[in-house]
Amino acid sequence: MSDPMKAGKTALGGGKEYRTLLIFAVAVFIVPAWATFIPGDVLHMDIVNIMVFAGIYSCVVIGLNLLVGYAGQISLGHAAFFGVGAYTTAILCTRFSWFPTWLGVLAGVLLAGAIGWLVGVPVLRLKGHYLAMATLGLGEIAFILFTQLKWLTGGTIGVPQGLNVSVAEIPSLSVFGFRFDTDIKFFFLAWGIVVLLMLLNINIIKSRVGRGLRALHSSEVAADAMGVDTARYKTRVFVLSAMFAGLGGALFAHFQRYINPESFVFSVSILFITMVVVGGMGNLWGGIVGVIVLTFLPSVIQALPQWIPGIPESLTNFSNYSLVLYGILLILFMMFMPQGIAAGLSRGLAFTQKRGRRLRDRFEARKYEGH
Amino acid sequence: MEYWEFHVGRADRRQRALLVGSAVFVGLVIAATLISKGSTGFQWIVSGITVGSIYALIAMGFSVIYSSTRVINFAQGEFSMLGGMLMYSLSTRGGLPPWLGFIFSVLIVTAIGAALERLTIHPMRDQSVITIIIITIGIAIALRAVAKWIWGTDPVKIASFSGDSPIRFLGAAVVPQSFWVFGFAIVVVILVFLFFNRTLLGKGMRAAATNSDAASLVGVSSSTSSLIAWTIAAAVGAAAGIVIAPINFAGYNFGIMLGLKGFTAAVLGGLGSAPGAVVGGLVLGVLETITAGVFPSGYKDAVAFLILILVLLIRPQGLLGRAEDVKV
Amino acid sequence: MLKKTSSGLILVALCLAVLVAVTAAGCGEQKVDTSKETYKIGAVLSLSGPAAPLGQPEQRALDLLEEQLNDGAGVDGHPVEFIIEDDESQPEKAKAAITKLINQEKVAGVIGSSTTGATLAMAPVAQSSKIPLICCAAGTKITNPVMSYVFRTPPTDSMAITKVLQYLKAKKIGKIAILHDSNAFGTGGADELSQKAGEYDVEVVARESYGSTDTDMTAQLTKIKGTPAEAIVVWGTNPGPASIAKNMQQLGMNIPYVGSHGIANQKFIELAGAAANGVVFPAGKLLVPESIEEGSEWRTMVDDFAAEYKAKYNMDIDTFAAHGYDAGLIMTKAMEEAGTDPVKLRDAIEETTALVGVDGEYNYSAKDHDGLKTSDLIMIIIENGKWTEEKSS
Amino acid sequence: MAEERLLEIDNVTKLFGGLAALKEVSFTVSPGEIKAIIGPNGAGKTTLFDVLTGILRPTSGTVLLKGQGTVGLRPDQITAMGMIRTFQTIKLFEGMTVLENAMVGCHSRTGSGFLATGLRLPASRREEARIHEEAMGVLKDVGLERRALEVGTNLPYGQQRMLELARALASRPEILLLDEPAAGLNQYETGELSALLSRFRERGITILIVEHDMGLVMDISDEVVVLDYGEVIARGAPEVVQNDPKVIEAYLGIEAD
Repeated sequence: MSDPMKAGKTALGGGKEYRTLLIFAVAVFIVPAWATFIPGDVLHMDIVNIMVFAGIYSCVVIGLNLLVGYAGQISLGHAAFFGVGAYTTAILCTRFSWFPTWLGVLAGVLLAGAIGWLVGVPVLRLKGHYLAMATLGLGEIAFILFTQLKWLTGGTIGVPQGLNVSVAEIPSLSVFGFRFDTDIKFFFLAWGIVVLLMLLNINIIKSRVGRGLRALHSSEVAADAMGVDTARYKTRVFVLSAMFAGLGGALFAHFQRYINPESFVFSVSILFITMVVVGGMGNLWGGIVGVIVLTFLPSVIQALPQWIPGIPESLTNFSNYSLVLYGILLILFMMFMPQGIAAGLSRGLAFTQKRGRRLRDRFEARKYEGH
Repeated sequence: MEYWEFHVGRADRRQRALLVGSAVFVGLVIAATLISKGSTGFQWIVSGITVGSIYALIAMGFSVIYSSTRVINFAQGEFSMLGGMLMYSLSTRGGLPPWLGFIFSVLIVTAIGAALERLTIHPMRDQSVITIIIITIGIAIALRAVAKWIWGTDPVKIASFSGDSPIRFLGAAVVPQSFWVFGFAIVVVILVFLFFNRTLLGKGMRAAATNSDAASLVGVSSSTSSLIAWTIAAAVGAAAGIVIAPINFAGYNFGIMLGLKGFTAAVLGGLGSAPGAVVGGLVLGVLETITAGVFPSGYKDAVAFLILILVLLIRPQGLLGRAEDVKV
Repeated sequence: MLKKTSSGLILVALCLAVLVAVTAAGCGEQKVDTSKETYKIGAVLSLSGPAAPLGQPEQRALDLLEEQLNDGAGVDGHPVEFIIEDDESQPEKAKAAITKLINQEKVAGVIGSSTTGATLAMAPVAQSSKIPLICCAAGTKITNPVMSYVFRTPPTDSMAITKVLQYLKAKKIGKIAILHDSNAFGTGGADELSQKAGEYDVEVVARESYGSTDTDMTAQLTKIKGTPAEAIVVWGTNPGPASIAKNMQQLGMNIPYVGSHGIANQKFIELAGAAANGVVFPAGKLLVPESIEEGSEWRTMVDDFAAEYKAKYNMDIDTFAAHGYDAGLIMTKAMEEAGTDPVKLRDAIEETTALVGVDGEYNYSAKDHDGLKTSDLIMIIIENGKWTEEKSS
Repeated sequence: MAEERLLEIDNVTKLFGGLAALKEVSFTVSPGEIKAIIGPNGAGKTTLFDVLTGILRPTSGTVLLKGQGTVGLRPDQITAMGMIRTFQTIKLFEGMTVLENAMVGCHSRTGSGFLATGLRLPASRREEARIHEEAMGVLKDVGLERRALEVGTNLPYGQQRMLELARALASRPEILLLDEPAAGLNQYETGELSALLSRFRERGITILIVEHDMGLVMDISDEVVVLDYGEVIARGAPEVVQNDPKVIEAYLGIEAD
C-alpha cells in the first residue's frame, strides 16, 4: 500500500486473478489423475463424467454471472440459448453428415448470440422482476418451439432419432481430425474451454468494459451520467452471455450425442441462475464454484448412506430423501454464505490465515467487556 | 444493491394511450371470438375465466409477499399443492367433513408458512432479495420432495364441493366448482385489497417494503410485516389449492405449474396489486383458451407468453401495477 | 447472527433426522450369502422426476425378483444383484448412469430406462460398449431400426396403436379426432396414429394437443366438437386424459373415448370418476387376468406375480411392474445360458423364444427385438369403475 | 465577453402527471462562469439537472449545449459532449475502489469494447494505461491519490463527495453540474471545496451549481438563479438576489410552513 501508483497498476492488470486462473487450470487438469485413485464404489459416482457436465454448465454460468452478477440484469431463460446452441450444431451435423462439427459449434454460438441480440434489444428495457418474467417467457417460447417444430428439431423425440437422418447419433466433436469421443478427452476439451472463457471473463471484468458493467449494476442512473451507454452495454453483455450459453449447449450436444427438449426446460434455467447465486453473484469464481457444488451435490447426497457404517446395501435408493436434503442444503448455503460459496470460501481462507489472531484478540476483549 | 430495482415509471400520456389501446384490443379479440365462433367462442371465454381464476388465486399469494417484502416466493405454488394434498388426506381419505378438512389443511399450511418464514427468511432479512429468492427455491424443492415422500407420485382427486353436473347457459357448459373458484378469487381479492389499503397494519406493511422508517412510525416492523405476509400468503395459497383441486386434481409436483402460471399472472397484472393479480390471472386464462382454440393447440402457451412479453414492453409495470418513482 | 445460527441448526437437525429415518428404515434386511460369484445386473430407472410413477413399480418388481432368485436357486447357482440407478427422468442422467454401471460396476447387462427419451440416450452407449440393454420404455424408435444390443419388454406404442386402429375398424368408426399430450409419448403416438390410420380406413379429421400440466381442455374439445369426428382418441398419461374425460362430460360430448395404454391404471378411474365409464383403451392382458386362459402358464405367471407383489408391497400390480419384472426375467434367464460374458449374453437374449413373462410370451429374433405381439394386447372398457375386456374387437 | 453561450435553457417545462416541476425555465450559462441555482426544497432544482443531463425528457422547451440541442439525447451522449453532473445523494459505484470509480469517469472519452478488452488487444492495453494515469491525475487534484485502492464507499463522507467530483472531472468536462456538493460537509471541508471549485474555474471549467450553503454560493458564484415552484423568480449577482424580496418570501414561506 506504500505506493498506490504502483500497486494500482498491478491490481489493474488483474495479476492476482491471472495467478488464480493458472492454479485453477493446473488443479482442474489433474482431476482425472486423482479421480482414478478414488475407487468408484466409495464415491458411488463417475467423477470424470460429472465433471464434463460441470464444465459444460460452467460455460453457461460464467456468462450468466457476467450478466447477473456484474451487469445486474436477470435472465430466467438461459436454457433457451443453451438449447439453441445444442440444436444448431446437432441439426447441422446430423442432417449433413459432411458438416464439420467444429463449424457446427461455431454456428451454434453465433446463432445463440444473434437471437440474444434480437430479443435482448427490446426486452432489456425491462427491469427486475419484469425482466425476469420476460426472459422466463422467452425460455418457455423457445422450449415450445423445440417441441413443436418437428421438421426442424425432431420434436419430442429429439435429434437424431426424430429426424429422418441416417446417423444414429450426433457425431462426436472432432477438430483437425482429432475426435473427442471419450469422457476423458471431452473433459480436457470442456475444461480447456472453461479456462479460456475465464481468461476472457477476467480480461473484461478488469477493464473499461467491466467497470462500465459494474457501474451499471450499482446505479444505472449514475453510470448513464458518467457516460456509460447503459442500453448498449446491457445488450452486449446479454449477447455475450447468450453466446457462452450457446457454446455450452453445442458442447452438450456433442458430448451427449442425443438431445431432446427435456434438457432445455424452465427448471434448467432456474438451475443456472441458482448456480450463479449459490456460487457467488459478481464473484469471478462464483459461477464455477456454484456449478461444481450443485452438479456434485445430488451425487454426494446419493452416496451418503454408503458412508454410514453398517447401512444395508438395499438402501442405495435414496431418491425421495435426497431431494429433501438438497433443498435444505440449498437453503443452508444461502443462509450461511449469502454472498455465495466462492466469497464464503475466500473469506474463510482469509479468516483462518490472517484474522485468526485478530479474532482471538477481539474475543478476549469481549470477555473483559462482559465482566 | 439495486439488483431487483423496480421500474422508474414515466407513465405519460403515450403510455396511457397504449394501455387504453391494448384494452380495446383485448375487447376486440373477445368480441371477434364471440362473433366468429358463437357459442364455441363463448365456451372458450367461460373456460378461460375458470382457468384464469385459478391463476389469479395463486397470483394473489405472490402479490401479498411481494407488496410487503419485494420477494418473489417461488414456493407459493407448493403451498397450494400442500393444501390440496392435505385436504385429500384429511377429508377424502381421513373422512373428516370437508369444511373441517378445509380448516385443518389451511391451518397446517399456514403454520408451515409461518414457521418457514421464521426459520429461513427472517434470519436473512438484511440480505439481498435475490438471496432470499434462491432460499424460496430451496424451500420449494424441499416441500415438493417431502410431499412426494408422503403421498407418492400419483395425482389425487378431491370431490367437488357441489357436484359435477354441468350448468349450461348460452351454449356454454360450466362445472359448479368453477363458480366456487371464481367466487373465492373475488372474495380473496377484496379481503386482500381491503387489508392492504384500508387497515393500518396493511398500509404499514406496504410501507415496510419501501421504507422501514415510515413503517415503524405506524408500529409495523419489517420483520413482523414479513411474518404476516408469509402467513397470509400460505393461507391464501393453501385455500386456493383446496378450492381448485376438484378441477385441477392435486399432486406432489403440481406446485411448479401453479407457481409458474401464478407468477406470470401476477406480473401481467402488476406485481403487488391485488386487483392486478385477478385481472392478470383472468387475462392470462382467457388468452390461453382462446389461443388454444384459434391456433394449433401446441402453440397456445407460446402465444400466451408472447402476448405477455408484448404487454410488458408496452407497459413495463404490468396492467394495473403502479409505476413507482424512484427518486434519482 | 445468533438467530441465524439457531435456525440453521434446526435445519441441520432436520437433515440428520432425515438421515436417521432412512437408516432406521433400512435396518433388518439381510442377504443370502453364497460362495459363488454374484451376478451383477445394472438397472437405470426413473425413480424420481415426472416418470417416477413408471420407474418405481419397475424397481419394486426387480427387488422382488432379486429376492425370489436369491431365496431360491439364484441364477445357475449364483446370487444375483440388481444395481439400480435413478435417472431422474432425464436423458443426460440416464446416459451418465449407464456409463457408470458399465465402466465402474462392470455389469454384464443393463435394464432400463423407463422413458423413451432416457432410453434413446442410453442405447448408443450400450451398443458401443457391447453390453445388452433391455428397456422398459415403449417408444417405437427404440427398436426401429434394430440395434443389436437393445431389446425391450413392454408392448410397443406401435402395437397399442395398431390395436386401437383394429378396434376402430371393427367398430366401423371411420372418422376420428386425436387429442394428445404434447410430450414425447403423446406426440409420438399421435404421429403414428395419423400415419397408420389410412391402412384401417380411418380418417383423422382433427388433431389437437394439450400441455402435460394443463387443467382445462375445453377449448380443444369444442374445436373437435365442430368436426365430424365419430370418436376421440386421447393419447397421454395421467392426469390429462382424466381431465379430458371430465371436460367431455361437462360439454355433453357423447362420442366414444378411446384412450392409450397410458391410462391403463386405477388412477385414471379414480381421477376421472364417473366420467371414466365407457372409456376404452388397449392394454396387456395382465390387467384383466380373466382374459387369459385359465390354467395356462401365462395365467399362473400373472396370478403368482400379483400375489407375491401384493404380499411384499401391499399393492396391486400394474403394467410397469410387469415390464420391469419381465426385463429382469429375460436377462436372468439368458444369464443361466450364457453367464456374464456380455456378447454371449446378448446372443442368448436374442435367442429367447417362448419365454412366458407377465406381459406375455417373448420371442426375440435378429429382426425383432420387441418380443411381444399386438395379439398380446386386449381392449379394455371401463364399466362402473371396473375393467372388463371389450371383446368385440 | 462576447455573447457566447455554452449552455442555453429555453422555456423548459416538465410536468409530472398534472404537476409542473419546471415552468418555462430559461437562462443561459457563459463559458468560464460559475452560476448557482438556489431555491427552497422541491423547487425543481434536481429536476432541472435531470432534464439537462438527459435523465428526464422535458415536456416542452429546448436545451442547447454548445449550440447543439440535447433534448432526446441519451445521458451518455450528453456526457460525451462535455457536460457532466454529480448527485445530491452520493452515487459512488459499489464494490469499486476509489481509483476504479475515477476510471469510470474516463468512459466517455475512451472506446475499447468487449472484443478489444476481452482479448486484451494492444490498443486496449494502451488505453487502460492512459485511463489509469488520468484517473490518478484527477485523484491527485482532489487529494485522494493516497486512498486510490480503498473501496470508494468506505471513505469518510467528505472524501466521498470529493471522489464524486474527481469522477466527474475525469471526463474532462467543459461544464460541470454540481448538485449540492457541500451537503453534509463540515466548515473546513466546505472551504476546501470552495478553493477547489475556484481552481477548476481557473482551468476554464464552467460550473452550474445547486447549493443550499449560502456562504459557499455567495463566495464563488458569478450569478445566481432562484427557482421556486419550478419557476425562475429572480436572477442576478449574488448580493442583488440576496436582497430580493421575492426570494426572501419564498424562503420564509417555506420556513413558516
